[in-house]
Amino acid sequence: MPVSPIVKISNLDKFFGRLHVLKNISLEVPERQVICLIGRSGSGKSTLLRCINFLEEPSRGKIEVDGIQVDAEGKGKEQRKLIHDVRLKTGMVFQEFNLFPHMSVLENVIEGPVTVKGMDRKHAIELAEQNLDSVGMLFKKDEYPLRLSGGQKQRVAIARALTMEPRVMLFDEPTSALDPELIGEVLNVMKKVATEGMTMIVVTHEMGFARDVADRVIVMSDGELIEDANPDELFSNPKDPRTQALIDRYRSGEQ
Amino acid sequence: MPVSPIVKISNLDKFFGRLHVLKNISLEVPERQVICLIGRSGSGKSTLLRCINFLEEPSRGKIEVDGIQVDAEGKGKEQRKLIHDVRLKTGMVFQEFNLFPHMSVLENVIEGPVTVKGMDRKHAIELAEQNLDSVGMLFKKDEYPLRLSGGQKQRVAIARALTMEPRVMLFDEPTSALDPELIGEVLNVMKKVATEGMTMIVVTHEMGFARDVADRVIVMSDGELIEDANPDELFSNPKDPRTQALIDRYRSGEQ
Amino acid sequence: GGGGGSTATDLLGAVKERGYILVSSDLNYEPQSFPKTDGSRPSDTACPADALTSEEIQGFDVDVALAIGEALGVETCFVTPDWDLITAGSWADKWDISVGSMTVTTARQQALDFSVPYYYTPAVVAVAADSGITSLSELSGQAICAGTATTYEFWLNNDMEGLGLPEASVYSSAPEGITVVPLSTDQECAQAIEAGRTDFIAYVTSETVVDANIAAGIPVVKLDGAVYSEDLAAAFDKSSSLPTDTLRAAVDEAITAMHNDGTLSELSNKWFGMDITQAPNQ
Amino acid sequence: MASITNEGQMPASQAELLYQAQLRKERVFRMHVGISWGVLFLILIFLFSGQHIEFGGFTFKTINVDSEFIFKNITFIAGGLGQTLLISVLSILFAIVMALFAALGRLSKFPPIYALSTFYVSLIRGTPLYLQIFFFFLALPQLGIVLSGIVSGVLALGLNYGAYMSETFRAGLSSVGKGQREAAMALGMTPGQTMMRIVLPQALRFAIPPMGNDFISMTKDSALVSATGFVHELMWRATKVGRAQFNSLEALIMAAMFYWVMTLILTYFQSKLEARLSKGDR
Amino acid sequence: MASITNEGQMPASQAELLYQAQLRKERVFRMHVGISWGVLFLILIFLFSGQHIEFGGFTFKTINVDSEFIFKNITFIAGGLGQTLLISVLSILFAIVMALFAALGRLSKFPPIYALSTFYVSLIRGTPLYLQIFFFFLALPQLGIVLSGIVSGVLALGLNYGAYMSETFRAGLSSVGKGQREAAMALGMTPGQTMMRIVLPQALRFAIPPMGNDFISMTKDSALVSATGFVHELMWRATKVGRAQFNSLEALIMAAMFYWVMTLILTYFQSKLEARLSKGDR
Ligand SMILES: Nc1ncnc2c1ncn2[C@@H]1O[C@H](COP(=O)(O)OP(=O)(O)OP(=O)(O)O)[C@@H](O)[C@H]1O
Ligand SMILES: Nc1ncnc2c1ncn2[C@@H]1O[C@H](COP(=O)(O)OP(=O)(O)OP(=O)(O)O)[C@@H](O)[C@H]1O
Ligand SMILES: [Mg+2]
Ligand SMILES: [Mg+2]
Repeated sequence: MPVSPIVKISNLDKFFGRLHVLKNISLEVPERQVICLIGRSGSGKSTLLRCINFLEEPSRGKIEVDGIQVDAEGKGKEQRKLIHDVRLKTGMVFQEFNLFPHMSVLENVIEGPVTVKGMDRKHAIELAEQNLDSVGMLFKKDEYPLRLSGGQKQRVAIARALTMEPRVMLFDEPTSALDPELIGEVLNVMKKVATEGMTMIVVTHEMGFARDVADRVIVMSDGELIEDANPDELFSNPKDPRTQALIDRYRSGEQ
Repeated sequence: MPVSPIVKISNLDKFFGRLHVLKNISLEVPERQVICLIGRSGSGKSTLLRCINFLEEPSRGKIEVDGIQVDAEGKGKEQRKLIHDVRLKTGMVFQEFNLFPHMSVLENVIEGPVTVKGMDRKHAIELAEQNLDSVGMLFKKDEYPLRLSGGQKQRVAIARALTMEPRVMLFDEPTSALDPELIGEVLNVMKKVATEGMTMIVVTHEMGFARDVADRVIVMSDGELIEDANPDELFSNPKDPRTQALIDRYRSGEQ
Repeated sequence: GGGGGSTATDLLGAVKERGYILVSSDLNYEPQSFPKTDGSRPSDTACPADALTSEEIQGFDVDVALAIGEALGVETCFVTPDWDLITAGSWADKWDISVGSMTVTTARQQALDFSVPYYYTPAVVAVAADSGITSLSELSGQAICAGTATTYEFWLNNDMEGLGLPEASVYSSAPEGITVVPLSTDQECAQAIEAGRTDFIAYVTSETVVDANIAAGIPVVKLDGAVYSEDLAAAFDKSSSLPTDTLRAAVDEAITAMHNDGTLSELSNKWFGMDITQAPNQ
Repeated sequence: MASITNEGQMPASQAELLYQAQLRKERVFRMHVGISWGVLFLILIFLFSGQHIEFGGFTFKTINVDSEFIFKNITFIAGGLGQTLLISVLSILFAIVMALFAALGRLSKFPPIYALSTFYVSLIRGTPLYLQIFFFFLALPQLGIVLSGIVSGVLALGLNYGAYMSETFRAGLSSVGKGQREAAMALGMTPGQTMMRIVLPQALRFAIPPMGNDFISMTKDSALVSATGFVHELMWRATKVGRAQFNSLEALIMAAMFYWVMTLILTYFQSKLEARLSKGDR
Repeated sequence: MASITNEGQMPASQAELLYQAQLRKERVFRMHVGISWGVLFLILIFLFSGQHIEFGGFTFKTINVDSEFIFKNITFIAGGLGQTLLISVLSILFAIVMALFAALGRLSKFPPIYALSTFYVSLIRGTPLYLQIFFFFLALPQLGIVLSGIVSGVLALGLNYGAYMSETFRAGLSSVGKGQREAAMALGMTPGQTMMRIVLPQALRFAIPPMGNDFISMTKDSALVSATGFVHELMWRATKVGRAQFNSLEALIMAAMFYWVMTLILTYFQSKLEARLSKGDR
């Protein structure tokens, strides 16, 4: 029984000035799948991810998230409404956490539901506490972000995104700004979210995570998707020589 | 034939306010040895390293570098002279590179010899070009730091330190601010410096590097040196349970 | 400024030695003293670089100052500090004399010495033309404007001590219950009425100024009759480091001579279109 | 992390000694700075003490101020403090509103709004405050808009400071990282919500220290408003008594003292506020 | 990284089209802003055009300026530009020196130096500029220090701006990261070498934009110096001809135009300079 994909990217192009950063990208992500996006710096991973929720405006092509279809070349009020709807369907976690420093942990997490969805404050708090608990951060709910470690911040950021009850979670190198010993706690939370059935697209350098958790690993190079396979296959037997080179680089860094 | 150590730290204590950060540390480093310093965040690794060239003033104890002995509790002009001499014997590489942004690569590298040692400019340039070449950065000598990648910056920083012809090189997490794929190039340069016989003390999270290059790995915890062994021994058979925990953490991050 | 390295023991000697006299004047009033906008500094002047020459400013006061300089046998140069710096004394030897239509008052005499008067102006009240007011008593309870720290402000405040004129020259007292509005100069009072402001409907100043205002089209009329008369004279700083009495005597002598030979009357007719150099009620 | 001393080899008392020594050093520095300030203040007072000092053939005079005048008039001048503060507070509030609009307008993608905001800032920063006050007081009535002295003063000051302050706000807005906006947008916030709930609160916090400085200089610039004649703040009173009694220097020094004390108090609160903000949730 | 289009699926010409469309959008925005500025400028001119407009029973007047007066006096007022610029340049240079000393003094560990620098900044920022000019001109001579009008003006302005600017420099100094100092010290540089070769060059670059702003407001504050009577800059000329001929508004508008144009030119150079600095090696 083939399910229709929850995210569908069709013929996406993105230019920065004259720079062609995404080249006619098409990609389908079925529900509950966990995808890891890897590739060299500057290959366009972040740009692709950010095009999905229109933090970056694609130059042309179509994005569809949970049935909402947006054409890059749409305009005006209707387009803004569509983009808003897509954003409600997606949750995003950034490398730099981007918690709101002037709000406590709890306020950070209820900000979205209350302001954007107009959710009743009490209900929002309930939901927020539930999600903070599931990332193990409930005990810091009245703390301000300043006082949290990097790993704790990122876990709150994940709870904040989850509390909007998105259909898809987008992660852009969620552990790159962390001290090595804090990476584990964030990866564990992400694993947990994955096992609970969330659809996830994760840009990452963490090969261990890709191997253990991803259903598919997609390799980007120079704005194109050059390989798309399950992790075991990809790591043991890469088809593209560029993938091979990438994997070798990671190995040498690790050793 | 026992050689006298080139760096000798005796009974070093360091307080920040009431916080006891280094606790009665003693350590000897023979010439040409490469030492990796590992430990959890906040254990005092950076502080120990920075006490060696007095970027941090130790609260008490003695530091001896290449025969120059400095007592932490010394004072006045003489003390300043001793510290200056120690700094001439040591080169330091920082996590954040700290290149001088208003000077070109070459100017960065000759700044020390010319301003501090009063070296003839021509001679300094010769020496600088030699060192830039050996870190593979001669081709960027007229570029400004802004235009370099992180890895390139760090290689210039290493050349800058080498051009002062120090007896000991101190590295404080030289690859932590780098993109994963740039880490390799810096580690390779460090390997090269090591094989050329430089005495090195390296604070690092790169277990691969520690395994391959270090003569000794020293583990810090809560301001104390808790283990000191050669890398194979340490990684395969750690004595202290805290060392074991540390190694496990790194493993889980890697996988 | 003046002084410096001189051997003279009094101000007159110093002036003669350096060959010019430094006169302070307030350039806010036409026709007393105002900029000559098309003038330029002559090349052969002895005046210091930061002082103005007779080619750059003009007016009745300016001509009187020039005549004084001529009588002393020196060139006349001008500086233009704020009016209240002049009237406050303590000039720190920055200039020698003020020839700026300054009213002789007892208060000012604490800080300044005065020459004999060189002309006399009646103070009058100007009212907005559309106010319909024709007499002083109708101004009771109204707001009236004057230049800050002028004799007109003192008169409005009924401060006879501050005004410091001999009783004989004060003809009437200020209306009852008025609000005094002091602006930077009386010219601002005139311009406020011209602009259509209604904060006040009258101002007090010298008759010559009101005449000039009316000629310039400012919609005001003069109330009949002067409210007091002022003696206007040259002033000297009491705190001068060199004695000024000899200079003062020389200036007195020059002014008296100009009164006598009709020079002053001629200048008055030239600038004011009438002769106001004769003392009133004497 | 590293815990308190008693588990190290060094006894706790010695750690405490080292810590106390450090604290003492800081205390001594602060004390010496305080003493030096005292000495400098005494020198300042000495400069104005009117001493005549002779040693050898050399005489040295200091500036003479009339302390009797100061005691007599201090309460009169102090009476202007209220007006000074009132005008400053009103003007700064208005300035904040203007600055906010100008800074937001500068971010607008609608050309007329963008142009209006840059035009406003350029025109106001390009012309003197004095002219702006004059304009509100004397030119606006010609358009049929007659404002009282204090209102035109507050409008002019507020518009003026608003233009300068808008640059501060702009810096504040751009100090809020792009990541903050993106996080808000990713949550589905509208640009308006992002601005009001995420960006502005952080930008204002950044802008508070320079706004404090603006308020401090506003207290002095508010003096210009007295040119409109209906505002009798600190400087106006000082100039007035100074002129009337030929003690301008004394009067100005008194005003300066009040301004200085006001500044010191404001600076104190400002630094308290800054410390609180930087300790807080940033 | 990602290379130029022609290897993608989209033909190069289409990529170019998209890029051109983007450029066009920016150009259109700039053009519309330009047009809006023009309209605003026309509105400004209209406000001063002295129109009487009637529609229905409603009449609307705009401000009337005397254009004949403007043409007659424009060269006279423009003659003050040189003095304005001269004073501003000299004062700003002096201010930079003072600011540098004050900012460095603030970093000193020697209490008297630290105290001197903070005392200076506090005293100057706490008191009005006008008093400071007055002090240099008329009070300092009592100490036997006699300065010419322009010198006392430049000293007062320079000291005043120096105090404010020292805060800018301080911010500049602290904008240079601790890492820079540490890298220099690790190379064996003395604190002096570190300051001169590493920290100052970077701090100055940071301080240049606010210094540009200071220079722009200095052009306006330099007008205060004319109170001393020896300086005849833009504003002095405007006030004097304006008052003497009852056209203060026109005269001030002329001065404002000169200031504005001066500001626009300076702002232009400032933004060029900033662009160069930020594009450079930072
Ligand atoms: N806002 C922008 N303006 C111009 N060019 C940009 C912009 N953002 C990204 N780029 C360029 O687009 C290309 C792709 O960038 P992107 O950030 O998507 O790469 P990435 O794969 O995420 O790299 P990294 O691993 O370094 O995060 C790069 O060449 C980058 O320089
Ligand atoms: N300047 C300082 N003032 C006060 N406390 C400090 C200062 N620098 C470091 N510390 C504290 O000293 C302890 C040791 O810090 P240090 O930077 O040496 O640890 P580290 O082992 O290098 O950690 P990391 O791996 O995070 O760099 C920490 O508790 C830290 O908070
Ligand atoms: Mg990226
Ligand atoms: Mg460290």
